[in-house]
Amino acid sequence: MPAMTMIQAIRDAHFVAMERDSKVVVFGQDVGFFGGVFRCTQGLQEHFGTGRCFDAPINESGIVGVAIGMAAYGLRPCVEIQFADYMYPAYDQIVSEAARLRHRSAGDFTAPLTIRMPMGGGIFGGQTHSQSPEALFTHVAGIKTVVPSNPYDAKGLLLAAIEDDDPVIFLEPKRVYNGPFDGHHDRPLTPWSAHPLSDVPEGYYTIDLGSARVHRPGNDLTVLAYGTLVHVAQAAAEETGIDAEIIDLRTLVPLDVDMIITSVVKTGRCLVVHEATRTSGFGAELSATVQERAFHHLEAPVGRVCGWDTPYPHAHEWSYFPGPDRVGQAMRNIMDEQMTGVIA
Amino acid sequence: MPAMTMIQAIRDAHFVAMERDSKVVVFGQDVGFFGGVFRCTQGLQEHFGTGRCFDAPINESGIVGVAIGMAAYGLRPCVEIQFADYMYPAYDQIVSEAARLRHRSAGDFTAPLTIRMPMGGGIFGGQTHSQSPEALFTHVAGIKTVVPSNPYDAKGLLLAAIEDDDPVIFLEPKRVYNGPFDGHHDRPLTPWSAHPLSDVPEGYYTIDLGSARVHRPGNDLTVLAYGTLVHVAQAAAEETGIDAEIIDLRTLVPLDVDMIITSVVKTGRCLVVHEATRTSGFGAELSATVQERAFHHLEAPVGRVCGWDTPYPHAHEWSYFPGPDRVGQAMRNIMDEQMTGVIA
Amino acid sequence: MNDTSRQASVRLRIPEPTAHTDLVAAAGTRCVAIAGEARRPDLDENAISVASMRDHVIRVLDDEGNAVGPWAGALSRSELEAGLHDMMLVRSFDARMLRAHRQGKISFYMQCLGEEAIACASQWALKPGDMNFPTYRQQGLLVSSDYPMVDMMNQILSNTHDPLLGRQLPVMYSSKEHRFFSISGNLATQFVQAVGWAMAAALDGSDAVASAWIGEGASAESDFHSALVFASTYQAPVILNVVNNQWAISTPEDFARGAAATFADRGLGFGIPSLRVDGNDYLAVHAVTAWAAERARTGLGPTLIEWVTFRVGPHSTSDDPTGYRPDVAGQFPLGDPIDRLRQHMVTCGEWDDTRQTALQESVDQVVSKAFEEADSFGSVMRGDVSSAATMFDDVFATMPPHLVEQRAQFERSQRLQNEGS
Amino acid sequence: MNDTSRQASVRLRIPEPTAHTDLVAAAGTRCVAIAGEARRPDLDENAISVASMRDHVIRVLDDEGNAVGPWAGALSRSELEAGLHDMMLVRSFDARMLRAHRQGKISFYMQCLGEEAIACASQWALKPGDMNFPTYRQQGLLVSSDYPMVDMMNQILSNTHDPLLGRQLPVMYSSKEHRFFSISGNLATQFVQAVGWAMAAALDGSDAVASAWIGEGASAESDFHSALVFASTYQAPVILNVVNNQWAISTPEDFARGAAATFADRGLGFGIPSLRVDGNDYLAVHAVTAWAAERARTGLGPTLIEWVTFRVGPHSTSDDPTGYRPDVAGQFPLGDPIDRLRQHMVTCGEWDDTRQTALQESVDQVVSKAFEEADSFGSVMRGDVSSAATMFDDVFATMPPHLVEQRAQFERSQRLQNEGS
Ligand SMILES: Cc1ncc(C[n+]2csc(CCOP(=O)(O)OP(=O)(O)O)c2C)c(N)n1
Ligand SMILES: Cc1ncc(C[n+]2csc(CCOP(=O)(O)OP(=O)(O)O)c2C)c(N)n1
Ligand SMILES: [Mg+2]
Ligand SMILES: [Mg+2]
Repeated sequence: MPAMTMIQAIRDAHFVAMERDSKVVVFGQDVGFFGGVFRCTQGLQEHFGTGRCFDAPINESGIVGVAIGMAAYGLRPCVEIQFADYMYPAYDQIVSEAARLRHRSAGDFTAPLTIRMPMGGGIFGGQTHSQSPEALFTHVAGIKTVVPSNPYDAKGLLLAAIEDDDPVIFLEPKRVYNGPFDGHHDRPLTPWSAHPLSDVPEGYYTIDLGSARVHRPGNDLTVLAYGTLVHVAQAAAEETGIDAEIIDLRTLVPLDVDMIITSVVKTGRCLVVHEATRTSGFGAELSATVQERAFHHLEAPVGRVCGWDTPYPHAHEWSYFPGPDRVGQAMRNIMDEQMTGVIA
Repeated sequence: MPAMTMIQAIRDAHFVAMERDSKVVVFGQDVGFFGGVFRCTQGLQEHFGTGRCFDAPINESGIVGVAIGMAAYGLRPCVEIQFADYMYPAYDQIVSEAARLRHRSAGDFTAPLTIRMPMGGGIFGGQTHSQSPEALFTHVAGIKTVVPSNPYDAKGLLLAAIEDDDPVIFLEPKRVYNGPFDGHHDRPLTPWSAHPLSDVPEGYYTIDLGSARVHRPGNDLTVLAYGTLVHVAQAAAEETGIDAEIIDLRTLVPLDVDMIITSVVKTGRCLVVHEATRTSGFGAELSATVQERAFHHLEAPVGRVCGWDTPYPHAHEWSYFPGPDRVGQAMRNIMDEQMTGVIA
Repeated sequence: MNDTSRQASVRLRIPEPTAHTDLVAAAGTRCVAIAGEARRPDLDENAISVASMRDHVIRVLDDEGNAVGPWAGALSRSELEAGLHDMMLVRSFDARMLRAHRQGKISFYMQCLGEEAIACASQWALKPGDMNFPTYRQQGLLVSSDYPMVDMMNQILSNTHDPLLGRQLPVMYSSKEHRFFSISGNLATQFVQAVGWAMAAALDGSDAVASAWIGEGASAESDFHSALVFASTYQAPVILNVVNNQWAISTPEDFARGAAATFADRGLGFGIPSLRVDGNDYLAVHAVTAWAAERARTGLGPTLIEWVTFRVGPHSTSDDPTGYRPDVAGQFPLGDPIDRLRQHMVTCGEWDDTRQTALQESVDQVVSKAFEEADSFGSVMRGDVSSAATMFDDVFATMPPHLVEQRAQFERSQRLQNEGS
Repeated sequence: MNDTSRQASVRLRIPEPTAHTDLVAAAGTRCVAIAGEARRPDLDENAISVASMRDHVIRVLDDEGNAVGPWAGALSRSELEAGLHDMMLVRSFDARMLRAHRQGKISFYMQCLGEEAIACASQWALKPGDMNFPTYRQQGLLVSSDYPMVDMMNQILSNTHDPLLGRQLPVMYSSKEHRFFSISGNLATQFVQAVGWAMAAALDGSDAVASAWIGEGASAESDFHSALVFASTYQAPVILNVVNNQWAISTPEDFARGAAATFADRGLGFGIPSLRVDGNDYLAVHAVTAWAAERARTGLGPTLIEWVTFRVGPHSTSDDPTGYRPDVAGQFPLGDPIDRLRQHMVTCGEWDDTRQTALQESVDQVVSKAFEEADSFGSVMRGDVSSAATMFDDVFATMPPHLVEQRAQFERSQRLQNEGS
């Protein structure tokens, strides 16, 4: 199996999906002729023609609105929003339309579409190329939210998303596009080729939306993570020497509650990590869920390490980013049961 | 002091604010000549002229974008979105612009504006006249989110919001516009005039954004609520006979954490209620916060009673609405410590 | 703040429409149409050339009921009768629903009084397979496509037979079979979806056409722009219908239109051929829609049509227009489309009072019968609704675990509640 | 799905711009402008009447460097020299920043090569108190308003003297004092805010004008529409600048423009007088901006201006245009604005090579000196930044408790981290 970066895996998923199903169409800003600013759709237009992959005007609401109309017709659009930070103009079409079309028409019309968007920071992108808006999707009934953390999952999840009969938000943590970034920005980047999860099978395979994955087994503390933070948590576990079980959620809605609770029942401790702002982040839902379902097993409160409640800064990116130091400190606090109040 | 409905109190707050400060301008759809579909701005155009209160085209992004420009100039716009369900087209301007302008310009430009919107269900409005999108605001750094539950608070909070130097989202629970609805839709509505919180002082007063209020003191269980659900919780407490302390949060960001934790430390039990969909609702943040800060005082997991994770239905509104029965059952469960898993 | 040293001549223009006080005059000034005067552009004429007609409102029926000019003549006698029938059926239906509202049988309703010609004639000009993306004021599309009236009523009553299972507000119909896209409560969103549907049809090699609908007020929304951008760039086979009924709830059309002379002008800015048409003239609506559909079907791209009409009734049953405009009281400020078509048929010698009375009785009877049937299935007001647990269905194609669990909790809480009471 | 029984002639038009392969030809075909030919409308001429000029691109400087026609003649000798100075300063600044990027001193930069005239001449035509709402390609506005260049560089370096405290991506300047609204990374949002600012000025009785900026690609965004709706309805004193530099990253302007002939046509749809101007002609930019500002200032409302120009450089330092268009390699496909103004001054007998060389040396020195100073304040690449705890400031006017607490946690975690290492 060839070692692929996450970008290559995503591109490959597009090729496989478009070969298998002529109803799959791909479009977005700079997606056609050029192949996308992150090159995730490179080669598609050349291979499949302008009728299957094309450039779109800079209008996110239009891109999603048009995709909904196409999906209602019977196509399976997979569109790109250039950065998750630019999804807001499309938010109405996503929330009020794609998410509710099946329900409000009692199944008469549906919106099987996939909306891809690069998310997260760590690329010195400042406040409009760094955001993690997953919680703005998880609150909305009728859409699924997916966040892969590695090439293997990215391909399998994207193929599942495109096949899914409902709208799927597919968030791509761009900091790990080219390597499994562990949060140590001052160290050289490991390329994907050195990582087992870059072994991406050729051809078709899917990963169920709604299934999490034990990224690292452990006994003392459960860490719930997704996207880039999976690798940061891994680094923190190694550096602290804490026997942490890291669960890569992969899909946030539907959530693999069983795997989460099984792990917390075993470890008795839980830390939730994400890059998005803390207040009302998806970590709140995870924390609430864990304490609701595993309260009597918990030996310490569920902790959260998140982005601060500020815009994502440019120069202070690494002070904002929940890196292995902050995650490690929180893991230690939870192990020491010294945690009172909020975890940093 | 005259007894006022919440609509009258909101209207009165506008009059007071506009009299005190000529920089306050008010606009929105049907807001000017007619005075708003809920009549909250009735009489303003006649009294202050078309230059202070006027109708706007049906374009929420434009309404908020224009208000931001006006606020940057030095005015203090207070605009209405006709229903919270229609705020999505304005979401980009709220999240990417109003919320971040002060920060990104290092205080050079600011956006002191108030965005009012009726929220919540219980009026047979179906999925687009019933939503409670508060969690979509609380996740965003740089905006304050306010939800009054009664006429007295509505006036004082709205005056504080308009005076505030930052953007404030002012969510008006429309089900209690005309009376303190307790969730029993099949019983006659009590008018506000019969309720002490309809005693609204004339003239100017404010309520600090960030201060909650003990709506009903109690010792056995803390209920965290806001808007309509404050009254539902009250009914549930009375009907179950549980000695619940009901805290009306009034502002969600900034949150009055001290009052919440003081109460939970006292009662040892906590229930969170809201009408919005459960997953990633603001209740998740409340639950997470409470277990983080009062873990060792909790005798049972923090419970949540919320809207289901479906669109707000029309005919089945009362099956969706977290009424006093569901809230009461959850209160009993928590008291019985029988709660395992999720609370209905 | 006010720097008086700078004596400015800038005064913000806040539109102060005369419509608030003299609505007939206001509407009249903008809608003078001389029947037969407007020419019929070639199908492939470009937007600028078509715009030479921008001072004209296309009208076929003159004041005496004659069909005149280049847009006249496409409909047979039986088609005219069908058109009259459809419009009268819509009006009778609306009247019955308003009565049901007054009787407390339904909670909400939206009529299209005075605007019946637009949806009815437009539908007649489309072909099977074409798809409408309507607003809440195009019930005529369903009526004209023989959608079972009883199902419309079931939806409005949210009763046990509501095809939408009580999920939607009354009048928010959906029928894929009848090429009527699910109505959204959010304005304008469907306008750009229609463009996407049309693009998909073209990509798919079909010659189906999408017909997008929007009110003049909602044309101020951003998705109107998105729709025009995509329709223009990809030359989508779509008809972009802007229904200018002069009002958006309490707000006169001036606020959405701004300094443009017409809503048709918006299309001009995108190179989209755009026409302005008397929307109360069944023949004009039919002819222009057929023209636009033909353009789309032959690969000539989108057409924007401003239908000039008048919202004779309140915005909805929740609205009382006396707070913002003079009472219309049975007037049709821009003409009654039903009466105009009837008069034309009389003028043509193909109609008389006897037939008219018979037709009226027949449509009223259809409506009565349908309502009797629908009423027998109950209503949400009386608690006769689909099973509440169905609200958990159709959130997703397959119910995910958290909804299975929530449904179980719901059922448990219902049980407890029933035991308690 | 493909119903072959219906043989459709509909084929979706996906623009396949020649620009991908022959960009000079593509740009040229759309931008033929004959100097002096376009008339100068009266200030109060309406949009339709102004639109009679829609086939013309307003141009003042002819190929020999003469200023001709009704738009010529407003600028004095010293003003011309100032204009040349500003544009050369911008270009020198851009060149220095690109070098700094190659040297690894900054992470990101966006130049405006070939578009210098637009911002520089526009700023010159505005008055103190007017407010710009720029995009990232209007550095000329700051340079021409004598904003300290060292502060621009401090912002780009995100160093200890960055006026924005390291919060923003390089080039996202903000200066209220210099009437330069904080740049947003989100396209088009500022366009409608400018209209709001202008409305506020008018409400406040000021005669200040807002100048809104957008790229031709971003004009497809919804907020472009919102801006036009509000500007048209309230007749706001605003200049709506659309900079058509032919490209939006890799996408030729065709995708945003669609079937309209020009971007100026968009304004026509709103009854907003709209002009198309040679953006590489300093004199034309100045004259038309002054005209539009005068319209706004005298209460005649908004003006839309399409500036025809060419993005000579890559989109940003992150972009490599060889992936989507032929190499421009030192060409200025629609002319070099600096050289054109220089030639005009030479033609007028007011300039020569000696002066040119001296000016070049002087601007280069200003840039060098500024960069030396800025560089001495360090850069984010070397870790010389404002205190990280400042990121908690300015989220709100007053820091609420949760941010006070988070800042304390941040400081504690920094301490622990330093102890640990
Ligand atoms: C996004 C959005 N904003 C506001 C509303 C509230 N609203 C419902 S109908 C209406 C007026 C629409 O007027 P128009 O488009 O002219 O259609 P008409 O009612 O005249 O048929 C408004 C403002 C809405 N439904 N959706
Ligand atoms: C809302 C939004 N969508 C997408 C982007 C990404 N983006 C940044 S610049 C750009 C191209 C803009 O082109 P144009 O408006 O023509 O301006 P130019 O770069 O040519 O000056 C795009 C797509 C963005 N910044 N904001
Ligand atoms: Mg209307
Ligand atoms: Mg451009």
